[in-house]
Amino acid sequence: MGYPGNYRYTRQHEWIEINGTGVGSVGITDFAQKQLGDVVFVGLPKVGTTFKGGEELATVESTKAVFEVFAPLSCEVLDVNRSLESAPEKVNADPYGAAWFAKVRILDPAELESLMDASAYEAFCPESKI
Amino acid sequence: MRYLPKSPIERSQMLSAIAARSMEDLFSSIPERFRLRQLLDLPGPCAESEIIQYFKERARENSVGYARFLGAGVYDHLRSVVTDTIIQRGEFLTSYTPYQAEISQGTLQAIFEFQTLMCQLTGQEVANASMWDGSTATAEAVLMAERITQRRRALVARSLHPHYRDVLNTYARSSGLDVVEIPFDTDGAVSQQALQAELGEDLAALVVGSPNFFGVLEQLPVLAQAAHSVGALLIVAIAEGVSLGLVRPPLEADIVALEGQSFGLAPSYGGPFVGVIATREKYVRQMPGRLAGETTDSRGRRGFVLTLVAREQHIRREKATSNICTNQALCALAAAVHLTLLGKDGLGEMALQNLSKAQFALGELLKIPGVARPFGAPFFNEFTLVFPRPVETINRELLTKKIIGPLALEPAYPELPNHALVCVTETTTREEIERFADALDAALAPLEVRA
Amino acid sequence: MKDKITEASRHTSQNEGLIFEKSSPGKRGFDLPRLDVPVVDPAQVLGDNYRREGVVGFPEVSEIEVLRHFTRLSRWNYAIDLGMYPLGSCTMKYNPRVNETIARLEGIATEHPLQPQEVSQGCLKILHLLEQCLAAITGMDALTLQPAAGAQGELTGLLLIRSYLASQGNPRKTVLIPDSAHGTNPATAVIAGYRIQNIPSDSRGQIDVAKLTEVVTEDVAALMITNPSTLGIFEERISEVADILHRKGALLYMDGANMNALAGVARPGDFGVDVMHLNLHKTFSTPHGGGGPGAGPVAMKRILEPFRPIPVLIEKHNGSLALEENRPLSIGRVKAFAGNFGVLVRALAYILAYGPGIRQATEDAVLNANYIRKHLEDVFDLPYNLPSMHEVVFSDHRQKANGISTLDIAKRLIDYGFHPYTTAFPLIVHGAMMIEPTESESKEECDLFIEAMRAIAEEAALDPELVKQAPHTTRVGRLDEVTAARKPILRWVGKG
Amino acid sequence: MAESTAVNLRKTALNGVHRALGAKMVAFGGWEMPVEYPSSGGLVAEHKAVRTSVGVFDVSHMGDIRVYGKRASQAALAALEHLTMNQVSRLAVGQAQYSAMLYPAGTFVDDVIVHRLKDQDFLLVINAGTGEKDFHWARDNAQDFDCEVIDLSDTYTQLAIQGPRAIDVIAKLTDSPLSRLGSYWCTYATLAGLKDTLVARTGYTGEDGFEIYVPSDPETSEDVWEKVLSAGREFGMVPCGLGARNTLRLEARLPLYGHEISESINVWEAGLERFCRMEKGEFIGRDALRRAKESGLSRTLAGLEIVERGIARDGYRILDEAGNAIGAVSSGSPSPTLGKNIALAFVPPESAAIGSAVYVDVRGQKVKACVVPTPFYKRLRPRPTPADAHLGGRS
Repeated sequence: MGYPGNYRYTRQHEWIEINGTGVGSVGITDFAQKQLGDVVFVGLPKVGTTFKGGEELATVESTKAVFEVFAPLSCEVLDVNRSLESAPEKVNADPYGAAWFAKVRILDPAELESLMDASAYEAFCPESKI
Repeated sequence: MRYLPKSPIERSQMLSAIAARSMEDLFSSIPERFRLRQLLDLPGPCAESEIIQYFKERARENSVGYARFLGAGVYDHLRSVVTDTIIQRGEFLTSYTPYQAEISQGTLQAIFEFQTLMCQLTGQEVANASMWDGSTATAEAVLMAERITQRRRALVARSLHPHYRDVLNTYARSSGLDVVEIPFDTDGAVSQQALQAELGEDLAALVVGSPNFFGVLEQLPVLAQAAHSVGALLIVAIAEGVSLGLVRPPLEADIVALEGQSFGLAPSYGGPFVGVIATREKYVRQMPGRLAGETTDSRGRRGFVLTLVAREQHIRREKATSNICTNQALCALAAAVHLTLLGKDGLGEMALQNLSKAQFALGELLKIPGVARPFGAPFFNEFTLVFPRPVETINRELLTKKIIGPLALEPAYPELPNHALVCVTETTTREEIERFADALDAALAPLEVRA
Repeated sequence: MKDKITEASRHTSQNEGLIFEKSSPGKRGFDLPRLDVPVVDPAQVLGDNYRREGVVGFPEVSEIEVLRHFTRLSRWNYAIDLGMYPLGSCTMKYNPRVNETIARLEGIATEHPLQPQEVSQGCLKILHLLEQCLAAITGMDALTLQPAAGAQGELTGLLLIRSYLASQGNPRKTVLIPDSAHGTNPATAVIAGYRIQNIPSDSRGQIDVAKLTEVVTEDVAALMITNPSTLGIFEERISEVADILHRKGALLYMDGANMNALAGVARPGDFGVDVMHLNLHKTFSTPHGGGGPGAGPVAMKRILEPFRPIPVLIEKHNGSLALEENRPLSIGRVKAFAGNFGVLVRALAYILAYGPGIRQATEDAVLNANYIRKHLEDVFDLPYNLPSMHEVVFSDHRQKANGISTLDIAKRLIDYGFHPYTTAFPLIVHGAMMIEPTESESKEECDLFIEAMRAIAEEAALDPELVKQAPHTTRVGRLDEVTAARKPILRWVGKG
Repeated sequence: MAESTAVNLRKTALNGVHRALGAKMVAFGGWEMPVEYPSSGGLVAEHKAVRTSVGVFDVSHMGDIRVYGKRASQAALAALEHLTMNQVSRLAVGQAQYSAMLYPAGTFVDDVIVHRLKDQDFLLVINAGTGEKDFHWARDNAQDFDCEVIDLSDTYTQLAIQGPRAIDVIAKLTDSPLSRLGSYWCTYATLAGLKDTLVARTGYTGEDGFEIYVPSDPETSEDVWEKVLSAGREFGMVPCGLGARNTLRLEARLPLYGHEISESINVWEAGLERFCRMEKGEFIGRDALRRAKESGLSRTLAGLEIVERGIARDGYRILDEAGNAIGAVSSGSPSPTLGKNIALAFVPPESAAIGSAVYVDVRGQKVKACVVPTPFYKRLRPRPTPADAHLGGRS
């Protein structure tokens, strides 16, 4: 699986997809899901909560590890992907699509600059460990 | 030494194999000055027979041959020899925590059956593989309620076992949890009035014992209603599990903290026992302790594994739901075997015998002039009496007649002088009850000086 | 033919169901004596609000069925009694059977923790002697036998530190924990109300003293160290570490999980440790029982003594022993009653069996670990090569090349008749293989284990799939932990 | 016996001391009195201390009536001969006797100890509960005599030092040769630093012992109490309460008002004839007693030992073989000294023969008891030599 070009990435292996209107979707990368192994549980935030960049936004559990999903940037949660609670396996199956965790409003677009684009993440990723 | 399977020759063979000149070399990494030059000053070595002798002598210095009317969280109940036969099987006794499921199916399935039995008893949806005991289970239940509600205040009934309250306070103090005590009313049950006054939206949980420390059964539906009215959880601690054979289970409770000592475990001077936390399915991920779950193996056959492990310390470390690791597995197994032997009828009958004997004892004791029953609420196998004389003084006289009298409540409840907690189980014979009544009568009669 | 075998095996212990599935109304496995008082009517005595009819779903089976059921289950377990159980940091040693006998004596098993102390002197003497023995072994001044297990020992120890520091004016905020520590350490520190700061290990797997010096401030309450570390290596600069902490008024906590490497050889009290817990179910042979019960006594220096949890064992002027509750400075109560007495009894029996000879046990344990290390270090990667104490930690680095992980090797060990070693711990070693044979293994058993490991290393190279699919000889194959966690089934609910 | 909560109870000067000692206080005869001291080890320990060594009781609740008159008239003596059943004229100065005041029916107003302090000056020590009644009775019935009857109850704090070592304790508190004071003699001595303190070799325990009468102001009372206790410490003396006093007197078969004697029990029934001198001439109750003797006894006080399980308590019914009620227990208790359950009960004379079996209705159960000789306990007393008595008389 590649690295969707229109996404931005963090060093903690989260991605955010911007859909123009200052709103974006957040998830974890294919690399992260592979490291984690079979996902058995996803803990989602409350709608309406706001996070600073780097704050814990959600958790993903496999049978052998727990992975904290950090907010890629300061944001307010508009919606969460309830379907992951009953079908956490989506995170393994379709990390960049069906397995989005939350739709968020981006509070400070400037922060986007600090995130990696696809090529930068691709370069960063392989030698990275969780 | 009989436990060590090496001959001197083998030792030297192994030493030379690792190119070590002496045992001393093995410890080269320990700085010279910290290596002990001489042997420790310890008693022994003892032969097996000497060890047995030593402990038999200690046993003789204890209470063998005394009749006992103590409960207060530790109960004498009948046990089948089968239970001990099972838990002394090496495959159960000398195995580790079942992390390697393929060679731990015995332990895992037994835990699964234990969890099921605990759910059936408590009327809850999930129960864990065990906690250390009822007191720590209660404390952990409160921490669990704190995580679920995200609130930092708990109400605890003064009628809850004093040791359980102490342990809760120890845990609460360091984790900055605010614990408020709710007094008991004239019936020995939680004071509704005081409770109403303390209810608030900041409340995480209300903790009560039932039967409580005075033996009294609390009105759980009412208490649950009160707690839930402010979005708090009701935690019910049960120190006498046999009561569940006859007493309505705490269905309204959100978390049940159970002490399982009554299920086939000897009093053993206070431990090891087995605690359990049971709760609703929706709270399972906030639950501490191990859980065995059913699944299938590579060939589709039913098998069991430890599951939802991401809650636990070895995975989540400082974010774990608890620091508990080693629990009381073998005690849980004993409880499972014991309850399976008793079965539905056996447990019911045992509970009925407790109820009947306690009622009989109460009747006999109330015939004694000067003896009164302060609390009117229903009870199971323990009840509170008040005497015209300090309980310690009476017990000192009972002791000379080989009777270990009831527990004096005054040390833990200064407001209850001369109050005693009497416990009677199916192991207490009618003869013992009558002997106790006579001895108590004898202890009180001389005080009947009327002008 | 194969079907026939499956057929034939349907009635063997290989297919033991759940006890609930054997239940049939009216059966029972236990009879009570005849009631010698008038029977009461629960409805009348309890009232309908408090009454229950009977436990729905409870099994109804006979004694022989219960005995067979659990006996069959037992045969699906591996156990020390069957062979080597080299779980690193678990110290799975022989559990002497005399300990089981004495723990069940009338007058020991039958005693009530709240009975008058005049008729409890036997119990109290046992506790007293055990305290003295453990003090001698650890080189500490005082003990509490209260904690129910190692993790509660840790909590008790940290609360002692917190109370002590508070009495000095400030409980402080941080507890330092090496990255090689057991998971219980950080989990415990949080419950004790402390913030965690991890201390990296240096390239030799030792605690990074330079880094430590940097981070120890007036904010640091203590360092929780395991020594020997979870790599099985003794912290050579331990007393230096203690000095660094003490200079800043912080204390040194030692996790005694690895005490089996030191008993009779060196005493933590001598090398600067202020407080430590012991796992009686590890070093002192009390049976692990499939996950407990254990006991986690805490040994401490005199400065912490006033803060011990209640009840505290004291000797009265008349020479008799008593459990004292009135201790104003105490951290409070950590467990109901007087600790896991039954476990404490067994531990004392173990110590009495060895006496001063306990050193021999330690020597044999270290000898076994090094013997195994010597015979495996040419086929498995040894990430840290300082001298090993009671356990040795390899990694699956070389086998990874063929896609074989530490877990695969562990599972394959089962086919060779051994319990797996500890996998994936300590965290600082990727693909860790943590092997602790203990003193209970003979040279022969060690040689067989070495053979097995070398054979598996070969298989990993020649026939990786064989290893990946292991175990092949157990009742069940690898179990689907994923589904178990995604759709938890945590109790039997019966048909439909 | 309810915890004493009533506010209107009278308190002795030592009430504070008892409370400080942690004594269990009860209401007794309108007084708040210590029934036992847990600090002493409780009732049984107190009882045993008195039997084997020594104990001290605060008996300030006892009443005191002084009857005195002119030497010439001998009126005080005459009044007491009329008022009491024993022969007062037999008392030497400094001697005391057990006696009782009776109603005309021959039943009891109260039992008393009559002390002859001077030729025509007597001290009557009476029970607490009956104090008022006794005083009025004495005063009213002494009207025709030219003597004074006054109530001294509130002027004394009365301590009873009882037990075989009582003499050793007293010896430490005084220089007077009180060891030579005979049983049932009294004298004035300097005791615990107090001049002219009345000391009597009397008691209510069946042991040797002394009763001392000191001013009832708290300071003096507490001071004496302390001195007595510290003098007794080396002998293991403990403070004792009404509980032990009751079991001690029961073992010694000493009657307690309201139990073995009362306004409905006469002298013969109570078995106190040896203290009743019909031959001395007229006294209140004498005629009725003579008639009662002629018509024969319907009941008599018997000592019982309970042979089956159970404690016979005051008021429990006495049954015959067939289960018919034939009497009642007047006092019953376990005997700490004998380790048996004993009782005094009123039964028909035909059932009172030593060795005959009766039954006690104990909480609805028919419990077998056996009639035994009384007193249940008798100390081995060194027979006092006439010389002792003589000296005692004059000292």
